[in-house]
Amino acid sequence: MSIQEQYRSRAKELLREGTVKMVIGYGAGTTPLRRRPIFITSPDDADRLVLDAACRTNLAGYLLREGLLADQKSVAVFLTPDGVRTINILAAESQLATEQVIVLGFQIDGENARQLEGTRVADFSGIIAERKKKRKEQPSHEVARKLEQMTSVERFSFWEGEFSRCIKCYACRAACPMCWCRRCVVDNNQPQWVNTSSHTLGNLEWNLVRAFHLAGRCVECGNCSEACPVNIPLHLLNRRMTEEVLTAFDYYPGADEHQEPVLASFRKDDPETFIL
Amino acid sequence: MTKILYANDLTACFSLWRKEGMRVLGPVSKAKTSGFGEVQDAHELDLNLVLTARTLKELFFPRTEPMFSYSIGKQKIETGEFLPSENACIIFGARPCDAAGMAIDDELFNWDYRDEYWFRRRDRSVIITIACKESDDFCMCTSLGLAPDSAKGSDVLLRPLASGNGWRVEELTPKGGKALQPIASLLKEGSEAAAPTAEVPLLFDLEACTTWLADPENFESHFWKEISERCIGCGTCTYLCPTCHCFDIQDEGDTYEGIRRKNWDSCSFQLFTMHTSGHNPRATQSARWRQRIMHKFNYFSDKFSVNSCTGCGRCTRECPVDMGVRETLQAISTLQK
Amino acid sequence: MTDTIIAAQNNIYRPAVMKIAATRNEAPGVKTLRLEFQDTADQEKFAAAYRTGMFGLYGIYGEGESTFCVASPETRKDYIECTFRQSGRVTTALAAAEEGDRITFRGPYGNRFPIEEFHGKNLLFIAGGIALPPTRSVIWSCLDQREKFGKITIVYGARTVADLVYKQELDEWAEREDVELVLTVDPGGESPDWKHHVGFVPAILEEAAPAPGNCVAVLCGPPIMIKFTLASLKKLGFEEANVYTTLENRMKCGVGKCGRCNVGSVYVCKEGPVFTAEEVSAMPAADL
Amino acid sequence: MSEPFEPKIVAFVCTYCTYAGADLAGTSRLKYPPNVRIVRLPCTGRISPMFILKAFQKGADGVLVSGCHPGDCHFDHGNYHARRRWTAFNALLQFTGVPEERVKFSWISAAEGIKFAELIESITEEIRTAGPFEQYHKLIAETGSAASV
Repeated sequence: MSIQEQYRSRAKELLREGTVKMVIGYGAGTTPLRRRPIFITSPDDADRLVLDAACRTNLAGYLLREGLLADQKSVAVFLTPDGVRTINILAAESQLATEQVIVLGFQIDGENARQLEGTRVADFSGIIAERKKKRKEQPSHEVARKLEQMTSVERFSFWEGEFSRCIKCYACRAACPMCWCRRCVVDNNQPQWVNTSSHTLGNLEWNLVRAFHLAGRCVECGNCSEACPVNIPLHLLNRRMTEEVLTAFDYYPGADEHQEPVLASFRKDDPETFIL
Repeated sequence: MTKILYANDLTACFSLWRKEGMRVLGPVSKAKTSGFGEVQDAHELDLNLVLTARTLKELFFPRTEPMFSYSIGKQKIETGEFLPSENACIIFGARPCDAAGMAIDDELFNWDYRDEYWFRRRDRSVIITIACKESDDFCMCTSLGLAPDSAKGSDVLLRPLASGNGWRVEELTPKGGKALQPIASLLKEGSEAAAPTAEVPLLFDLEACTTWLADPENFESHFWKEISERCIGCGTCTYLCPTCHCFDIQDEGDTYEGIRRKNWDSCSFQLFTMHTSGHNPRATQSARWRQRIMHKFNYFSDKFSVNSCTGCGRCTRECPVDMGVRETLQAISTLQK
Repeated sequence: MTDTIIAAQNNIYRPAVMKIAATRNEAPGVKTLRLEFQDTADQEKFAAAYRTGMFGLYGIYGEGESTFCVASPETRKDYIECTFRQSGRVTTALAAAEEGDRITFRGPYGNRFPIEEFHGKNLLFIAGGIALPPTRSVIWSCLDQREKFGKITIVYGARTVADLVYKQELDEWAEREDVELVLTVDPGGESPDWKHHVGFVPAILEEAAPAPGNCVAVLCGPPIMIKFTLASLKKLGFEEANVYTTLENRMKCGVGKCGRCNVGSVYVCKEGPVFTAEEVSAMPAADL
Repeated sequence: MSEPFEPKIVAFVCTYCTYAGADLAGTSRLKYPPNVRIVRLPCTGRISPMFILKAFQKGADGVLVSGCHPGDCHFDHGNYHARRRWTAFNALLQFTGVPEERVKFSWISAAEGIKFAELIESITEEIRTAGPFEQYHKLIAETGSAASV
């Protein structure tokens, strides 16, 4: 039985026995290469679920839909290990209760989707610990390495060029499962810290604030870069932040649901080499 | 016999136009996105694109635009106005769906009150459109009553030659005719055949859709929630739409000096309609998606007798969660039948 | 070649500058500004265009513009009065403005109350809280030509005694022989010396029971009050076509371009803000 | 001869330590350059990265953020939180090409009037040498130019 078939029958079972009220998964999209998020509430519809290497979107953010988890009922959702980390962070930030989440875990290896054992987010802590180890060894992105070698003037010009394209559609924010604020900082106007206009200055400010607010929270799922209609390499910023908290504080976001948020905690001996 | 413009002569055309004080803009692919930009040379153009990622509208309605500068003195409030100059612009290589979109937006920006920011740029621009000989999976102009060679909104229409080395030139408006004068010497008489236009399949029955949408019974149909359940409420579809025209007015600066700006805004955003009291007439994402569809296919046509969609397909093409006008209208079309 | 700065003759987004001639605190957080045009050409344009019911965009450079009604009537066009509650960025700045300060005004925009159609009829004004200002412009338009109308009844309610706006004018109307003023505050909102009604507007209205015959009602208030008061009016025998109200949706441009104020296909800024209850009923309720 | 360049520097300081340190520098009649505008806040924990961006948005050439030494926070641990935030934000700024000399962080206690004066002296000199933050100023200027297309 293919993984897709297995998960279809798993979804049917969960819905039929009433364990969950909804399965959030992937379905066929407009073109053969596209997948789209779908919401299955009846076992008869479970055959619409698709699972293959084209399923890239982190679906965890949909759990925060207003009222979805309010009735204390459970929802099953297709998640990669990074998706599971998302749930852990959301739980740590009191946005949801992990008891209401059934994980349909999978991982994309090359051209194939592989099944991951486990039902509850806690079942994946081993896999996540592995990933942390791997992440530490992972070299930084090729472009990031090039950037590090540039002078600051060149780096500024690089980002000026990237940010100048931003149209402030806020797709990065909307697509990010971590951006759960009811009212984003750019939408606050008393005072207006960040310029709302999409001139390069306003774009730079927005993108810096966005990246900073995701420092130690981003799971590098790639939703933001995928969503960006003008292809700004947002992931470079997020990865840089991930690497910073990893090296400075040995912090890997979403390790478990009790992990304290990195910027809401501290150690007295945190490094401070740059402070005069 | 008809006039033919050969691709080899394009750069020469651009110089002739520039000599007349006109700027030349066209589709360019730059820095991982494509849109319209100023070009000096024909090689800078990316004419192979089915459609640029960003639309023609940003030439007339930039995503952020200063309207006034203000400076507040003891005695007087001084304001300076930013308005586009009247230097003529040649926009070479627009697509018929984009050009049609501009004609649709004209209706709105001229509705009783004339928006100078839009019209100063519109009036000085000549749109030279190239008919499409290729389309992609998302094109749907034919379903919207347009075609890959629609003339709507264009001043000149170019039909690609079958040989691929030029275009047959069709002058559509006096403005277009005037723009062709400086390059008259480069337009050759010829009878070369045009390449067949792209075949864009009919995806839905527009009339069935508008009928369904016009029925007040359907306004609160469960359909709206189902079709928009995965909408994440970003503004991509609206910002990349040639006909979406909503905007915000924002002041940047302090109480002494600064700039009042006109910025793109989107009906997809939760705060778009939120009252200060906290009441929000369109409180849910499905209400906001319904607004977008209703606005395009019911409200706009109610006011201006034309739907505000040209079938360019960008909403579907660029949607992070694979939604769009196409899916919604296809579904409505089925419901109505 | 970049675009240069040129002054436009008819820039629809350019506001007029107005001087604050006087300010008045109406209620906690509610303030009235009396504004005078700095430029006589702007004044003349306003005077030629303004009719009771229209609105404007009041602004402060650096903060933005905010939409509210013109609270002064078409019978007094040499100044503008506006009354607003301090809540957002612009109204906070406007509330901080003092006599002599300059603010901006764009308008008047929108449609009007068809006051000449009210001639010879009895008038019933019903307002709740901060919605007295739009009603007040109609009230004064009628009182300034009192002989043209029949009986005039004003029913006004607020949450508490302190929340009543235009207190001086309420006293003035109370003393007038040719106006019947019914005041009420919500239960719990009365002060020890409160001599008027206590109760919600719909109930008080039903008690007062104005006759629906040859009568036009003007009803302004928060959505929830409108809903219940409209039900009471129907019970009393009023037809929806004879009940007028104003809608106040969020607006940025005021001239039908920016795309936020529409309810169904109706643009409140251009086709409103004045509607009959019949017209409002035809709009999609979910979008109100 | 044009005027020598005088940088505009904004210092966000906590009121209990660095502000008191600046005060001490003043009452001790220590000389330091007048290029710094001090913004006093209750604690470094209150200094949002947004403040730094706002300073640059308004044309600053450099920013100093300073507070109590670790362990000395009036609110016990405000500066420990601030330190983590600075670590991340500083990395981000450098990654996006804001030169290291434009944003400085320091601990200055109420007793360190001399350190305050010397630090202001040295960062002012460093930024004076680096010149105006032209890349940022260009972005600010662009917001006031009419859309070009």
